[in-house]
Amino acid sequence: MRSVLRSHWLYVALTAVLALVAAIWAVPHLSEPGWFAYAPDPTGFTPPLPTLSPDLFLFPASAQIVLLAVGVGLLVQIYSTAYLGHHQRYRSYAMVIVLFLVAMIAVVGTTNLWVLLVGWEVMGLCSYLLIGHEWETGEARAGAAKAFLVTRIADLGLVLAILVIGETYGTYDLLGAQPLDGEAKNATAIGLLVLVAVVGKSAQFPLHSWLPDAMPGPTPITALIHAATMVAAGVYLAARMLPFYADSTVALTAMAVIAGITMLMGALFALVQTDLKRALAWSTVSQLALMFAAVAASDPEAGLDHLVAHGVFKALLFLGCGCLMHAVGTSALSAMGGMRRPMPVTFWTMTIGFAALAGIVPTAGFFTKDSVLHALESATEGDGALAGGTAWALFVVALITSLVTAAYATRLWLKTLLGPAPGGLDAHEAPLAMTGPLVVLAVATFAVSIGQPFHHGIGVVSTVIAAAGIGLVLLMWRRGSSLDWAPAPLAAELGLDRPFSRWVPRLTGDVASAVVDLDRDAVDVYPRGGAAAAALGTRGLALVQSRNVQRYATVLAAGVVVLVVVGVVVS
Amino acid sequence: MGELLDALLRCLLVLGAFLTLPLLVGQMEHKAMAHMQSRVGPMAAGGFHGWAQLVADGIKFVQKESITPVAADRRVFELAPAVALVPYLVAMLAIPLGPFFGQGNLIGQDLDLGLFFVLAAMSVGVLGTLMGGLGSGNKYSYIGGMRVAAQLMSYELPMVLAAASVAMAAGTLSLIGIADAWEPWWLLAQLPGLIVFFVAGLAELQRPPFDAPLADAELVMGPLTEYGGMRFAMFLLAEYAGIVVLAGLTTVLFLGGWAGPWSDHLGWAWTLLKIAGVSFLVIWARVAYPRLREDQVNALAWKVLVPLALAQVTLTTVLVVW
Amino acid sequence: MPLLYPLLLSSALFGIGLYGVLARRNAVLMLLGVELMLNAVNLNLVAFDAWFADQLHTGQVLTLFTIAIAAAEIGLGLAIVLALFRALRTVDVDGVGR
Amino acid sequence: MSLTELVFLVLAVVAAGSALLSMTSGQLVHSALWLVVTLGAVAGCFVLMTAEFVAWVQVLVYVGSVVVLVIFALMLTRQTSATTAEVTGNRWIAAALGVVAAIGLGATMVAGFRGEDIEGRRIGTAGSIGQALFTDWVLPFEILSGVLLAALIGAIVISRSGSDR
Repeated sequence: MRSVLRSHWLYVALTAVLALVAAIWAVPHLSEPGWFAYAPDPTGFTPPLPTLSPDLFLFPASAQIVLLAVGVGLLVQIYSTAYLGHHQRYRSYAMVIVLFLVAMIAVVGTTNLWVLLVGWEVMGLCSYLLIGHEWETGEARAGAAKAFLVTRIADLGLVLAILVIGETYGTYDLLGAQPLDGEAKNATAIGLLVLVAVVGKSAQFPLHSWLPDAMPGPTPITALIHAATMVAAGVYLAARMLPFYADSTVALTAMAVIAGITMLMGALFALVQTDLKRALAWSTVSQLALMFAAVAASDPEAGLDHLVAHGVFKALLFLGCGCLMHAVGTSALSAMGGMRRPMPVTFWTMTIGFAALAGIVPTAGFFTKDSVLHALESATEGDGALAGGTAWALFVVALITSLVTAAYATRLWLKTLLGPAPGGLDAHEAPLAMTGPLVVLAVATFAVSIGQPFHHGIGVVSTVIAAAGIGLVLLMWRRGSSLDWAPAPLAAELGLDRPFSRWVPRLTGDVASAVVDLDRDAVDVYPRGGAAAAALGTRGLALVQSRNVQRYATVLAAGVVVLVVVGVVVS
Repeated sequence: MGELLDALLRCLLVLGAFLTLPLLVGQMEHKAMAHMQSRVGPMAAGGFHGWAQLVADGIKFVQKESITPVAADRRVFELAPAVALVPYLVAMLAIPLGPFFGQGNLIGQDLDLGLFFVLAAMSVGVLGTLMGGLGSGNKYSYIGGMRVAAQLMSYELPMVLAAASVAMAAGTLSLIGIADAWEPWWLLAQLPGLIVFFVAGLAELQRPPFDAPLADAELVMGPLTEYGGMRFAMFLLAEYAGIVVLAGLTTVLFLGGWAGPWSDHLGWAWTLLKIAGVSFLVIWARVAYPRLREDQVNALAWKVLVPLALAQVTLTTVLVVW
Repeated sequence: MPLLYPLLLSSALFGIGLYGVLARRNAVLMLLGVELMLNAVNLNLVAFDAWFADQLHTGQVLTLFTIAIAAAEIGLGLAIVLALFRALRTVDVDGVGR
Repeated sequence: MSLTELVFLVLAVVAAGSALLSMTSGQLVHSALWLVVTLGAVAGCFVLMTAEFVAWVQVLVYVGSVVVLVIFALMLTRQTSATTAEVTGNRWIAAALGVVAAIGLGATMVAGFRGEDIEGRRIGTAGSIGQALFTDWVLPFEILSGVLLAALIGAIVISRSGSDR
């Protein structure tokens, strides 16, 4: 039994069963018509109190996400047997992954907002546990704590959003609460609260800095949680909740602004990183912002499509990164290069991944980004809730981001896979358990593009832009540039992390010491005063309780005398 | 005037008895002990069988210097002999000698509560020895004093109980009444009481074999160690007076007092004779029995005499009620 | 004889006994103070008995009871004092407290 | 002033004075002996107040037993180091309380019974006391015997538990 428990394949099998069940459940929903195509039951019973009944309901987009999650999860589990199998806490690691998948399914599949919250929180917990998996290093601990605390802010937004929805619609069921005939109520409030929730969960500006700092976690986890699924859950939630705030210009504009800032900022940061994992993390931030842009443009379907595609190729990239780290022992760009010959599988699969990231035909990345850009372009007409000007600005930013994305994808490709191999490097291909998932994901990168819509005009424009970015970088590479450019503000990531790394701790410390001082000097006055009074009283009583019989008798006699005197005087 | 004269005469008579009877007992002790021990005893003083020996002793004691030790508690020390002696004198006041040639009862003062009076006086008398033990400033005396106290506490109870038995049978506390009510068969019915009373009395007087408090071999006369001269003589006198009082009480309570032939006229002689007999028993006990150990003294009191006295009281109750 | 004589003597004895109970350090002497107070009470009882001259001799009988109880009290009290002395080697009342 | 009154006053002075000496004497044995004097004087007062039986019981029980017991206890518990004073620190409070109690009681007595006389019509003989005791007071008498038994057992238990250690 112990040997079975110790076996890595037990957990793979467990995950496979989970994936199979999820697939059997989700696949039939893929072909169902429509987005939110259901009729709310007007006679539906709405319980007065929040329930935790997991009323499951899938529609095509959420079915996709479930499949993505369990698929990537299964691959990551397989990958981990080789990558992390030696680790002494492998068992807990593998079980947390399973737990994470269950939570993810709960979030995506349920219609009960409280169950959704529970799943959401469990995902945050799993994220915390897995980032801190290597808790021997201070970096991992700090990253875990930071991720946990920052996402708690988001969770607060979610809780408040759920409460507002419940108060507004009288139910905590997503289906029952669906606004009829577009008569959304409290749209702005719900929208902004949901925005807070997803900004934290999906690492958008200004709560973005936890995601790059989560990189000390094991690389497969980064692939699973911090690229493919958990952060994507934020996008999913924003899309799922869109009907509640689709009418709110304020909420959508705020989302658009955040998305715009984040996508360009993330892309620029990714461009200057010297560490592959961190660069990929910033890339994720940027890509998520792109999806939010689609949601803000009232086309959640495009956003979710891009989510799935991005989940696949970003998981591919991270797992490939894991293979490289397995080979070189570090994720620093400077330690990599010349991987084509020693690691052919990794080389080719990652090349496909970078291509998808840059948006090159015919990868899934091209098509879904095409859909997003199309949605943004459509929004510029201003017939949605988003103002035309805002949509224009967002569109332009998205195009610039595409350029930068192509550029950094090329840069990373060149720096990691091509170029001169660093001296003394004895790289070798990863084992089958690691390369297998890479191949599967590479195939999936193409497979997802099947059936995706294609928009001619936008497609051409984006291809030109991507080619420009790629060409620019290739040109500089040809000219012998090391591609290590890093303007100081960008290298320092604009100091945006400062509030989190400096001010918040200091402020928290100050507040804490103030509270301590207050507690000690003000609040404790009462207990201490009480104690002092009690001690004083006790001392007084101790004087009376002298254990001297005669003193007692004296007091007694004096009391009798006093009583008699009083009695005489009174009578 | 006649009354006053009568009282004065009675007092004088009691004083005379008080001064002579103990001397007679002392002389009897000397001679009886001597003959029991196969020797002749005092022979020189006074000529005939040394009859004036005790008088000579008294003169000798008077001549001696009265020493008070430095460590002694002076007042207590000096008062002790008087406290020991006077109560027996007072007690003698209430002991009747019986009809005197048809002239009424020969007694210092007939009291309704004569028995109580005598017992109370005797219980005060023992304080004298106690004071001597406490006041001498001598550790032998101190230990002796403690033994006295223990002994007194132990033997007071059976003595009073035995006396109470007789009082119950007689239905009065007056000594004359008790002696009048006495009947010969009481000798049998009150025999346990008689024994208890006599033994307890011996112990109260610290006479051998109950002289553990004095114990000349170990405690050097205990409370009396530091006494000399006249004060010692007073203690000695108190001891013999105590014997007389005890013998008198035993006679009156248990032996019918003046009961005997021609008691209307010679009652007093019968009483004196019986007193002499009981006194001889006291002396005989001294010669016959070795000294009891301290624990034996207390064991005898609490384990033998008290139960015996209680049984006697019960028996008397049954007899009286029946 | 005026009734006041024994009554005043009784008051004086009671006051003196009270002082003894409260002021004497030695536990045995405290008990003596109690005895003195009881005697004051006895004196009162006897005095009132004589004054009333009642058929039941209430005062004198109660005095007998008091004396008996006083004897019991002193016996028990001294037993306690001796136990105290055996345990602490002192009979100082305020020394016991320390 | 009759002879009885005179004797009573003398006895009263003796009783009060010896009581005071007893309670203030520095030597424990003296205290006990002064108490003997007090008790004797009180017994004398009893006699003068027609309570002969009570008087002799007082002498027999108090002088013969209680005081001997007390002296015995004093001897047993004699402390080797006589460093401590014989009176406590609150002696002045105690004295004040004693005086107040005496004066208060005396004042009450004076207020209530001034001018009353004891005539001594009924002598407390053994017979009359016994008659009262065993007819009207027999139930308290029996209860008292229970109390005495309890005290006896209590004293034995306390002493034994001490000696077993």
